[in-house]
Order: sequence, then structure tokens, then C-alpha cells
Amino acid sequence: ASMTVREALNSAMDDEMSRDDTVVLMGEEVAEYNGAYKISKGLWEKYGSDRVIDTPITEMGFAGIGVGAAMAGMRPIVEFMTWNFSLQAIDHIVNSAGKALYMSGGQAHTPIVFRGPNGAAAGVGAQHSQCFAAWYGSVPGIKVLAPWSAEDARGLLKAAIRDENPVVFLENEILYGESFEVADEVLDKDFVLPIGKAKVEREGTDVTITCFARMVSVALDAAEQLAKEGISCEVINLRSIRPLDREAIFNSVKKTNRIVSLEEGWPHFGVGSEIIALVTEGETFDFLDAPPERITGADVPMPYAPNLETLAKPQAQNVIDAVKRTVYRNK
Amino acid sequence: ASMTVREALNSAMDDEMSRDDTVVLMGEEVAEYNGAYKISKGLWEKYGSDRVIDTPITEMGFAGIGVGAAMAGMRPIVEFMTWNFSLQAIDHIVNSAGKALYMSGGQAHTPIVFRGPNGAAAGVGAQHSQCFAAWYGSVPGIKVLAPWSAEDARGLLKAAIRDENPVVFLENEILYGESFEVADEVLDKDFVLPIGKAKVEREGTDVTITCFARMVSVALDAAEQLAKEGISCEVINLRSIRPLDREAIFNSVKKTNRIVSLEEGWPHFGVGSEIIALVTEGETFDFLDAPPERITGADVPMPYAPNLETLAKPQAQNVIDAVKRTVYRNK
Amino acid sequence: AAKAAKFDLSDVEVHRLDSKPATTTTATKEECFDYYRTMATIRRMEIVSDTLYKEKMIRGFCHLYDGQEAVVTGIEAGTTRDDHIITAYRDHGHQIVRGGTVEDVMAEQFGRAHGCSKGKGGSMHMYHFENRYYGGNGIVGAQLPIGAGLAFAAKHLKQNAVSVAYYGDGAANQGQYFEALNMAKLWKLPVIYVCENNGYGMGTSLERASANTLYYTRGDSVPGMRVNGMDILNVREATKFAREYALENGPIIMEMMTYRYHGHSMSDPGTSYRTRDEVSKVREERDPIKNLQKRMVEAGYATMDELKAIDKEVRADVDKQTKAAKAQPEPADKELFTDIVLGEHIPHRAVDVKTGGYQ
Amino acid sequence: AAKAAKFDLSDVEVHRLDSKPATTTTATKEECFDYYRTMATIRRMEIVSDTLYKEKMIRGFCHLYDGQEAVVTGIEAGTTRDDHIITAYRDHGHQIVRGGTVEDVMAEQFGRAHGCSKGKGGSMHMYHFENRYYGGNGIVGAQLPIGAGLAFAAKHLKQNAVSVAYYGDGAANQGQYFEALNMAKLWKLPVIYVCENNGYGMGTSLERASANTLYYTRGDSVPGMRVNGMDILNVREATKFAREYALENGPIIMEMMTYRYHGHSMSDPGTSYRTRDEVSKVREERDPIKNLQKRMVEAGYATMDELKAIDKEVRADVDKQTKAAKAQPEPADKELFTDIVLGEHIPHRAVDVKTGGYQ
Ligand SMILES: Cc1ncc(C[n+]2csc(CCOP(=O)(O)OP(=O)(O)O)c2C)c(N)n1
Ligand SMILES: Cc1ncc(C[n+]2csc(CCOP(=O)(O)OP(=O)(O)O)c2C)c(N)n1
Ligand SMILES: [Mg+2]
Ligand SMILES: [Mg+2]
Repeated sequence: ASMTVREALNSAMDDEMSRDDTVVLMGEEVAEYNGAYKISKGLWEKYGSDRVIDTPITEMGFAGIGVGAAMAGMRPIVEFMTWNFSLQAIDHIVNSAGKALYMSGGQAHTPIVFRGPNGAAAGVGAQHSQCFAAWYGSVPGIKVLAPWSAEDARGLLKAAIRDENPVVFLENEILYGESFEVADEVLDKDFVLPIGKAKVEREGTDVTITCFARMVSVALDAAEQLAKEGISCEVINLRSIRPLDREAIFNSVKKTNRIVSLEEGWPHFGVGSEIIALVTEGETFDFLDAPPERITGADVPMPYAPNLETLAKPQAQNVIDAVKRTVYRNK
Repeated sequence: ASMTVREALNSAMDDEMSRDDTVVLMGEEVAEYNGAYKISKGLWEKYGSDRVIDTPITEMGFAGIGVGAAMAGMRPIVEFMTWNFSLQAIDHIVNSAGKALYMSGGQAHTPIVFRGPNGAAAGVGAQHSQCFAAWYGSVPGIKVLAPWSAEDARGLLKAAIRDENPVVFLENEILYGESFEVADEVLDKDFVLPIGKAKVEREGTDVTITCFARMVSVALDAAEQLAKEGISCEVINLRSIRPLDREAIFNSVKKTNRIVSLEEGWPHFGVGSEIIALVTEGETFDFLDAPPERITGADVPMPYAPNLETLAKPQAQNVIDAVKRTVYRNK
Repeated sequence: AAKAAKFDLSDVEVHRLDSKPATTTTATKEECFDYYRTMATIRRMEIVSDTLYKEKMIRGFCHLYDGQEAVVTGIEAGTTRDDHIITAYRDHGHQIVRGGTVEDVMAEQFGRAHGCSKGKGGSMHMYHFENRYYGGNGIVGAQLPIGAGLAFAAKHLKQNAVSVAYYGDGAANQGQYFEALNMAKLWKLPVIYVCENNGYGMGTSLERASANTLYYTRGDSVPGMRVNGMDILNVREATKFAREYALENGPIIMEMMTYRYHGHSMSDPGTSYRTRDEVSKVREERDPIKNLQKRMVEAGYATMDELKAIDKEVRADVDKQTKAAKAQPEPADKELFTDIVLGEHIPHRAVDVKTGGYQ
Repeated sequence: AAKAAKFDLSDVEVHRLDSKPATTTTATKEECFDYYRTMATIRRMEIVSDTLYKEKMIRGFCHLYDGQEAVVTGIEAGTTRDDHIITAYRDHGHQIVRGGTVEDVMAEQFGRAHGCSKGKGGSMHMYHFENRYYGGNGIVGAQLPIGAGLAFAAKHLKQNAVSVAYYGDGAANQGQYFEALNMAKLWKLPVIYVCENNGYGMGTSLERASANTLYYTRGDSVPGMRVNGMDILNVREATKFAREYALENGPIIMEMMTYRYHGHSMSDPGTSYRTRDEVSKVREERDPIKNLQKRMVEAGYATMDELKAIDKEVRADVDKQTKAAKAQPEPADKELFTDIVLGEHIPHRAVDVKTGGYQ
């Protein structure tokens, strides 16, 4: 079957809400308006105002309410209209939800999902384009997922809702409307993906490309073009930022001996920094035939002008260039 | 002369307030109480309630007020009682201050310093021990400084107050009471340190240790012990997290061919991740005779129990172990 | 001096105030024509923006101001250019009243080099620092403490100026607003908080988002007034009153009863949560431009034909400036790396550092 | 049933409420002894904590509750264990009234394995999840939306329970509190917000931090009352009233007029911003334990000698439990890596991954 990411997310919430009464969805415009990006379409009609709840524009407040509700027995899904607005609520995600289990010595059970679009959309400028993967990924006590395909979106969101811990779920606005072929099992009411496992989207032998969210499309595009030149790329869709699937990355690097990390967020202290550190600090260091590379968003606030915006975001050509440098380098 | 970090910070603010009327200090307990950690001691008496201002416990609000005041011609210093509370204000630091110059096409002039103790103190538990170096360091549009010694504290804070941009100034509570010898020039009213330059605190030939804030003490301690075993460490005090002094790191690595990164914050997507990525992605890759290593805070919320807390924070012995592994490895 | 006609004003509801704005005012013909031209320009500019958004000349988020023109125009008339202003993302009108041109606004929306933010900001981030307009802020509520900070500076620097901080009915629930109000009151900061109550925060009508929808009463110890925001003269008079009050006593709230004709942003048709009837009724009965027309005709300042002639001029002017904006070049590629920090340049990393380096 | 004496209560000031708590109440001898023992235990425990902090057995931040004992004790008496409670870092008393032992509290402060948070939380982070006590929160104000969330769950799960969310006069200015109040009111969440007004937020007296210091009036549309927080029976009665109100109508504020005898935390001598006289005057005239003693003696429930005997028992008990706490082992080293996530274990990285690995 074919399914958009939007449908995948919508059906994931629908499934879990019908399976478990304690699952509720709250956020700005999620109910009567069907969601700013229509991810919650139909859910308010189906589950009513007690379970699909429009909030005022008060992220700090409703994130905290979600955390309290989770502690007292609910499984809330809190939608941020975009993750940029989570900066008003970040204290609750990190300090109230993320650290509570530890500092209560194992008591504070906080099953909550924070979700919404992350990173750059198109033409929305500096305050609406930030990627939060690395920030949330650095915090022990939360899990951080970043789906790319419809399968990812559906399987990971269902897993996140069922998880007993706070989960940060980073979607991508540009992907919402994209269609993916999905296997029948993906449609199963109990289909869930394991949290913490990456997926090899394309097998290859010459170089490993790690990426997540929309950048998987860019990597696959680059890999396709490179294949025509006889370069075989292994594209790893990370899916989970915390825990990060180190094994998958290491295994691939041991095979290809080369790695390019690709992400849309800012370069410094980013996902690519961590991946490069991981593959160079351990045994994979000796497997590397070329310096690892990273392609990232430019180190600038996102500009509005289309020409600048294009320059600020990784393009397939950037990946192609990096792969070629890596592959053609003599040991 | 000898000077504590507390005196260094206090005198830096005093100098700049007497030099420039538009410098004001605001934050919780900074005035009548002389600061929760007495960093602002005497300033309220000297400059009065118009310039040294006790705020309510409303970080989001007063950080925003600081940003507005800066845009309209002031040079505010905003104290967070600790950086942990900056999570309530982070949107103003990142979105209101950090991105404003860019998205206004160069108009929004925002000279403001956010300062306070960062990272772990002793026995203060999970919600009061987070290190924010990597997070703020990832944001283009702000500068991030992390002093260690009294010289650093004085020279960098004065530079930060004079800087035309938002500066995040990460102090360390445990260092406040420590005394350092300072050269006479440090006491000069116009002593400032350049932002973006690291300092080699100890020269060495066998291995480079990069570190910042309190970890410089730990690195120097380890270096001292290692020297007795004939291992010569070069200890680099980063001082500035953004911009990061890549040249200093690269030059040292080209000389020592080995690097250990040391930080107190969480490991993933941290300062060490970035440093390792930097030295392995570029030409220094070929200079490395051993995998780069990083010693970091454990990937856990900070525990309260003393035995666990010790295990959660890097100790000199951890640095010694890492250095030895690095040095004794055959190429 | 020019002869100035007298105009009756509608009643202002007040909260924790002993006095009120006057119930009548005078305005000269010149003033009225000036107001009229400004409002007509904003209206036309927004309609052209709508069209060009649909033609994909404008991208991303775009929030139009038509319906609310009397608010910024009246407030500008009641303040001075020494006063500081700040608003959220629905910011085109503010740019115009603060001395920006239609070309500046349109070029910014097209992402052109000479837009009011060099094309880097876009629709939501217009600034005019020279004339003390601090944007154009995309994070709901963030402008409210910043606005108090502008007042902090005005007070400290003894500018005899106030700060005007605009926000929506949706933003009115933001916690940081209450934090800012508390500090502004404690420190007597000369700030006027202007709630542009247009009935909706995106798709949510106010009573679904606010337990108390009398926004002018929500400042705790801070006084407030509720003003007909569809009448420029009402707005102007209330503003003058508020300005005096703020300079002397500190913060004050002005709730402006207004309406937006367009959807929340260009991606919102604006028809699912309100009826077409509701919109046309406001257009019919409360339109701020029609209101001013009526006042001008009644005062004998203008005939409808004269006003229509102005409309035509405005139309031509907006078209001309839009054309000029289109003709502007894109920002140079190197602009990607400028305006990140002030002062000594710091190199910033490109997408591919091996080819792009640190710029 | 036991004979219950009648007690007069002091007046409660109300805001936006049509009715008030009763002006008298009854309490049995047993109840009074129970309250007395609880308050005496908390008092003694805090004094022992003070000593042990100075001996460095307790580290970091430590905020003592002596002076405020009547608040938690009265609220516990006016609610049930079905009700949820949450507070900030001044949390020792809350742990005791919610069924924690002195040993639990002391062991937690010593960082011992069987402390109420396994030694991982410390003084600020005590929890008793089983009895619906959700901590022990270190970030000023954060517990207030969380408290509304507890009420959200109580309502959704039809528990016929309320949530009680405690906060200080300093926390009362936090924006997220206003956000939570607004949503609680919109959604009729059964939450009682309890402002423990002890006159200071750290070193700042309330009028320097709050433009309006009548905290019970600051909920906008949410009603409130101001209660003598130094009298357990006043507190209990007001709580019963508030509980009924909240279950039926949604949020309500109870401002408790109280006082802290110690400095803000152990690092604050508490003498620079208030006089010793001020403290001793409260001890003399308003002390909650003395108040209950007086009531018990007047009702003929006890003689001062009997009460002093209880004090002695409590003292011995606190000492004994403190000793037991000291005797507890440290947490095992492997505890560093437990309780980070629930469910399937995820390995977390050690300081030195090469020797410590991922645990
Ligand atoms: C913190 C934050 N949350 C959410 C949004 C998304 N958002 C943008 S405008 C808006 C509605 C605001 O309504 P109102 O304050 O009434 O202003 P209006 O658009 O009516 O002028 C929302 C939810 C945002 N930009 N910032
Ligand atoms: C967000 C935040 N800011 C600052 C602090 C530091 N701090 C801890 S307690 C406190 C004073 C709180 O006073 P109040 O709310 O009156 O409670 P009390 O201590 O009197 O019980 C401050 C400033 C904090 N923990 N969290
Ligand atoms: Mg609105
Ligand atoms: Mg207090």
C-alpha cells in the first residue's frame, strides 16, 4: 500500500487512542482545526474534546500539564506546532520529565510523547527552522526519534506512545505530504518498530552515509547518482537519535571503511560530531581509509531569501562531493 | 597578585560599570543580597538600585527585558542564579538575542551578557548540575565563553561586556573561591582577553588535552602526575566555546599527534564530540597516531549520593588512563 | 493653524483607572488625509501580498494585516518617533507606519537584497531600527518582555519615551507576559501593552483559549482600557492618554477590539472556524477605512469621489513599488555569512566545509 | 464516636467566592494528638538536619521547613490519600505527611541506598509515588503546571480526587503559573494551588518581587482565599472547603500566611534581609506548634507536661531513625546507571568509556 507520512502519523495516533483510553492528544489547534498541519485530522471528531484537546498558546504550561498527567496515569501526546516553540517548554522536557525517574530513585513513571515538526521547512526563516536532534539527544532520561518514511513514522510513533518514558518525536514538515510504499505488516494495529535501531535503506560497499529525517531522501538521491558512476553507498537511516544505534554504524564502517554524516541542523556539537567521534574513538578508527566527513546545515541562522536558504541547507551535490573525496582518497 | 575567581568577576563588572553608564546588572538576589554566590558583592551599594537590580524569580521575563534593553541602547548583564534556570529563558537567548541581528539584516544590535554558574557544583543533584556549553555553543549569533582562572574570568568578562553581541558566560561555582596568581597587567582597567582564543596552560609534546572551566584543574593535576612518569601533556584551556579556537587545537595535535578531550558535561553531542570531529575530518587526521579520546561526565542525570556523584564526574585518574592508552599505543 | 473638526468618540471601558480618554477629539483635514492614505496603503499592500503569495513570489509564513489598519495608524498618530515599538509576526503595517516603504516590505517578502531586512528575515521579521521599530518577532509572546526592556532603556536613558508592545488575543495567555507585567509595574516602566484582539488566535476563538476574555482587565495590578480598534481617532486618543499615563505611572494595557479579514496566515483559508457571514458583517459595519471615510465626509473634509481618487493613487503607487521590489536583485551569496555577529568578523562554517570553508 | 471539642477559627479573606470556610470546627483529642505529633516530628527533623548539615553529613542545597509545619499537616488532614500532591524543593514535611518516615528523609539527605529516592535525589527531590506525592521539584514554578496535570489525570480517570500544588511567594510570579491557572480554569481541573507565603523568596521580601502581594487575588478568574497558615485547624478547614470547591468548579488558590524560621537554605544565614527580632516575634506570637498546644490545653485534651512528654518521645524517635539512616549503606556503584529509563535497559556511557563502557 502507499501512505503519506501524514497518514502514517495520524493512523498511529488513532490506533493507540482506540487501544488505550489513557492516551490523549493536546496542543495548539490539534482538535477543531485538525492540526496546523492536519496530522490529527478526524481525531477530535472521533474521540471528542476530552481526549483531543486544543490548548492556549502556552507551551510551557501545557508541556508541564502533560508531564503531570503522565505521572498520574495518563499517556499524553503533546504536540508542538513546531519544535521551535519547545524552547518555551524545554525545562519541562529536560528537567521535569527527563530527570524525574532518576532523581526519584525509579518512582516517577512519565510516559509522554512530545511531537511536532522539527528543523527547516521552506521559507520560514530564522526562528522557525531549528533542528533539535542533538540537544534533546544529549539528555539521558529521554528517547529521541526522527522518522523519515511512512513506515518509520507509523512504527516509531506507535512505539513511542507505548513506551514508558518521555519520548521526543521529531517530524519534518516537508515530509508530511510525501508518499511511501509500505508493506502490509506496517498497517497492522500492533505494528511497532524497535526504538534504538537504525535501518539500512540502501546497501552499499564503498562508503557509509548516516542521516535522518528528510536528509535520508537527499542521501538516497545522492547515492542513486553516485551509483551511476560506480560508487556504492550504504545509506543508514538512523531513526533513533537516543539511543543511537552504534552497532549499525560500526558494522557499516567496518565494511565500507568510509563515512559521511549528513544532517540539516547546525554543524557544531551536532549529530555528525557525535557520529564522527564514535567512529574515530574506538576500534573503527583503524578501519577508516579516509577522514570521516560531515555535511551539515550551514552555521548561520536560517535566511529567508530562497537563494540563501538553498545555500544554508545540504543538497545532494554536497553529499556527492563528500563521498567522492572520501572514496577517491588514497589510503 | 593573587585573586579569586569571585574577585575577578566582581572587579570586571565593577570596572565596566564605572566605565560605561549603560552597563546594568540584573538578576535574582544580585543587589541587596550581594548575589547568591556573592559575585556582585558591593555593586548595589556602589551603583544603586537603578543599575543593580533584583528581579523576581522570572527568568523568561527578565532575560527578555535584558534583550529589549540591549536593543534600545543599554548593555545589560543578566545573571542566572545558575545556568540550569536559563532553560526557562533559553528562547530569548537563542531566538530573541541570537538570531535577531541576522533576521533584521544587520540592524538588531544586542550587546548583552548572560552569566552565572554552569555545570555541576557539589551535591546539588540532577536539576542543578547541567552543563550548557555544547547547546549554546551550537548557536550562530551568540558567543560562548567558559573561564577557568581568575585571569580568564576577569579578562573574558570584561571583553564580553564590551562585545557588541549576545554573550553566554559560563562560570563554575566550585571555582569561585579558588585563588590564582595574576600578572599585574590583569589588574589594569583595560585588560581584556581576546574572545575566541584558547590558552596553552601547560606545554607538552606527547599528547594534547583540551578542556575548559573546572576541568582545566583536573587536566593540570593529571598532567602533573603524568610528568612524573615521563609523559608530557599539553593542556589547552579552551576559554571560548564559540568561536572555538580550531587553530590552537590543530597546532597542538600536529605537534603531539594525540588528543584527549575532557569535559564535565554529558558525552553525546558534546564539546568533545565536536573537537574529535574537527581533528579527524581535516588534515590533522593524518597526524593522529592514536584514536582521539574523550573523557566526559557520565551519561546520567547527576546523582546526589556522594559515591555516585564522584563516579559521574571525570577525575584526574580518568584523564591519566586515557592519556596512557593514547601514548602507549603503537601506530 | 488649520481648522480642526470635532469628532465624537466611542466609550472606552477602563479597569483600575480613575480617569479616561476624552470623549471627543479634533483632527485637521490634513491629518485625516494622512491617516486615510496610510490605511489605504496598508490595505492595498496586503491584498497584493495575498495575490503574490498565491503566485509563489512570497513563501513560508505570511500573516496579513488587513482589517486591523486603524490600530497601528492610530497608535503611530498618538505617539512619537522617539517612542519604541515592537510586535509579533503580523508586522507589515507596523513597518509602514514607522517609515518603511511598500517597496521595503514587498522586497523583504520576495527575499530581495534591499528588503527592510535585506531579504534575510521575510514576512515575519521586518525591522526599522533607526525609527525604533524592533520587529517582527516570530515566537508568540516573546516580544512582550522585550517590549518592557525597551521601556527599561527608555527610562534609564531618560528619553521621555514609551515603548509600545503589540500582541494578539492568543498571545495574551503567555506566561512571560505576566512576568513582564509584574516587573514593569514594580519598576514603573513606561510600556503600553497593546492587545490586538481580532477574535482568534489562529483557528481558536478567544473564549476557547482564555478563561477571562476581557483582556484589558488581565494585568493584575496593571490598569487597562478597552478601545474601539476599528476607529483611528478612538485609537489615537486612547494612545495619547496611555502614553501620558505610562510616562508618569508605568505600564498600562490597551485592548483594541479589531478583526482580521484574512485567515491567520496564507495557509489558513480562515473559513472553518468562522462563517463568511461573520467576516462580511464586519466589513460592512465596522471596517476601519469605511469608518474614516464616513468621518471625513461628515466633517466636510472630503467627498467619496475624492477618497476614491486617493484609493486609485494608492493602488498605482503600491503597484509601482511592488514592481520596483521585484526588480531588486537577490542578496549576494556571500550575505549568507554576514550579519551573524557585529564587530570583528568571525568565520562560520559552510554546508560542505571542504569546498565552502569557513566564511 | 469520640467527643470532639469546638474550636473558633480566624477569618478567611476571600476573592471571587460566594461562600467561605466555616468559622468554627471540631476536632477530637486523637486527631489533635496526631497533628501534634506530626508537627513536632517535622520540627525536630529539621533541627537535626540543620546540625547534620553543619557536620557535612548533608550536602548541597537543603531547605528546611520549620515554621511552616501547620501548612502540610493541615492540608493532609483536609484531603485524602487519593488526592495528589506536589511541591518545590522545601519538601521534607510533605514527605512525612504523605507517609514517609524520618529515616526515609534523613537517609535521602545522607545519600543512602534506602532514602526515599534511593539517595539519588537528595534534600530537594523526595517522592512518594505510591501515596501520590510527586516531589520535590528543584525548578521554581515548574511544579505548578505539573500540578494541573495531576488534576487533569484525576479528572480524566474519574478519581474524585484533587491535586494540591504548593508554591512559594517567590514562585507566585512565574509565568507558567498563570498559564496553568488559565488552562485549569478553562478545563475545570480540580487543582488547589497553595501559596506558602513565608514572606521571602530567598533574600527578597515579597513586596520587592510582586507588584500585587495579595497572592490569593492573583488568579485572574480563579478564586482564592487567604488563610492563617500558622494554625493547623484553620488550614484543615480551609482545605476541606477548597477541596469541595475544586471538585465541583475547578481551580482555587489558598494563600497560607506562614513563616520560615531558618534561612532560605542552609547556605543562607537568613539574617541580612530580616531582623532577629522579626523571627523571634513570630516564634513568640504565631508559632504553629505553640498554637496547637494552646488549643489542646484549652480544650482540656492535654496538659503542657503531657505535650512535653510527646516532644521527648519525638526527639528520641527522630534520633533513633536518624541513626538508622546513618547506618544504611551507600547506593551500590551500579546504581549510577539504573533508573534512567523504565522498561528495557538501555546502556549509558561511563566517564571513561574504554574502562567503564556502556552500562
Ligand atoms: C510560542 C509559539 N507558539 C506557537 C506559535 C505558532 N503561532 C503563530 S501565530 C499563532 C496564533 C497567535 O494568535 P494571536 O496572538 O491572537 O495573534 P494574531 O495572529 O491573531 O495576530 C500561533 C499559534 C508561535 N509562533 N510561537
Ligand atoms: C527557575 C528557578 N530560578 C531560581 C531558582 C533558585 N531558587 C531556589 S528557591 C528560590 C526562592 C524561592 O522562594 P519562594 O518561592 O518564596 O519559596 P520558599 O523558598 O520561600 O519556600 C530561588 C530563587 C530555582 N531553583 N529555579
Ligand atoms: Mg488574534
Ligand atoms: Mg517564600
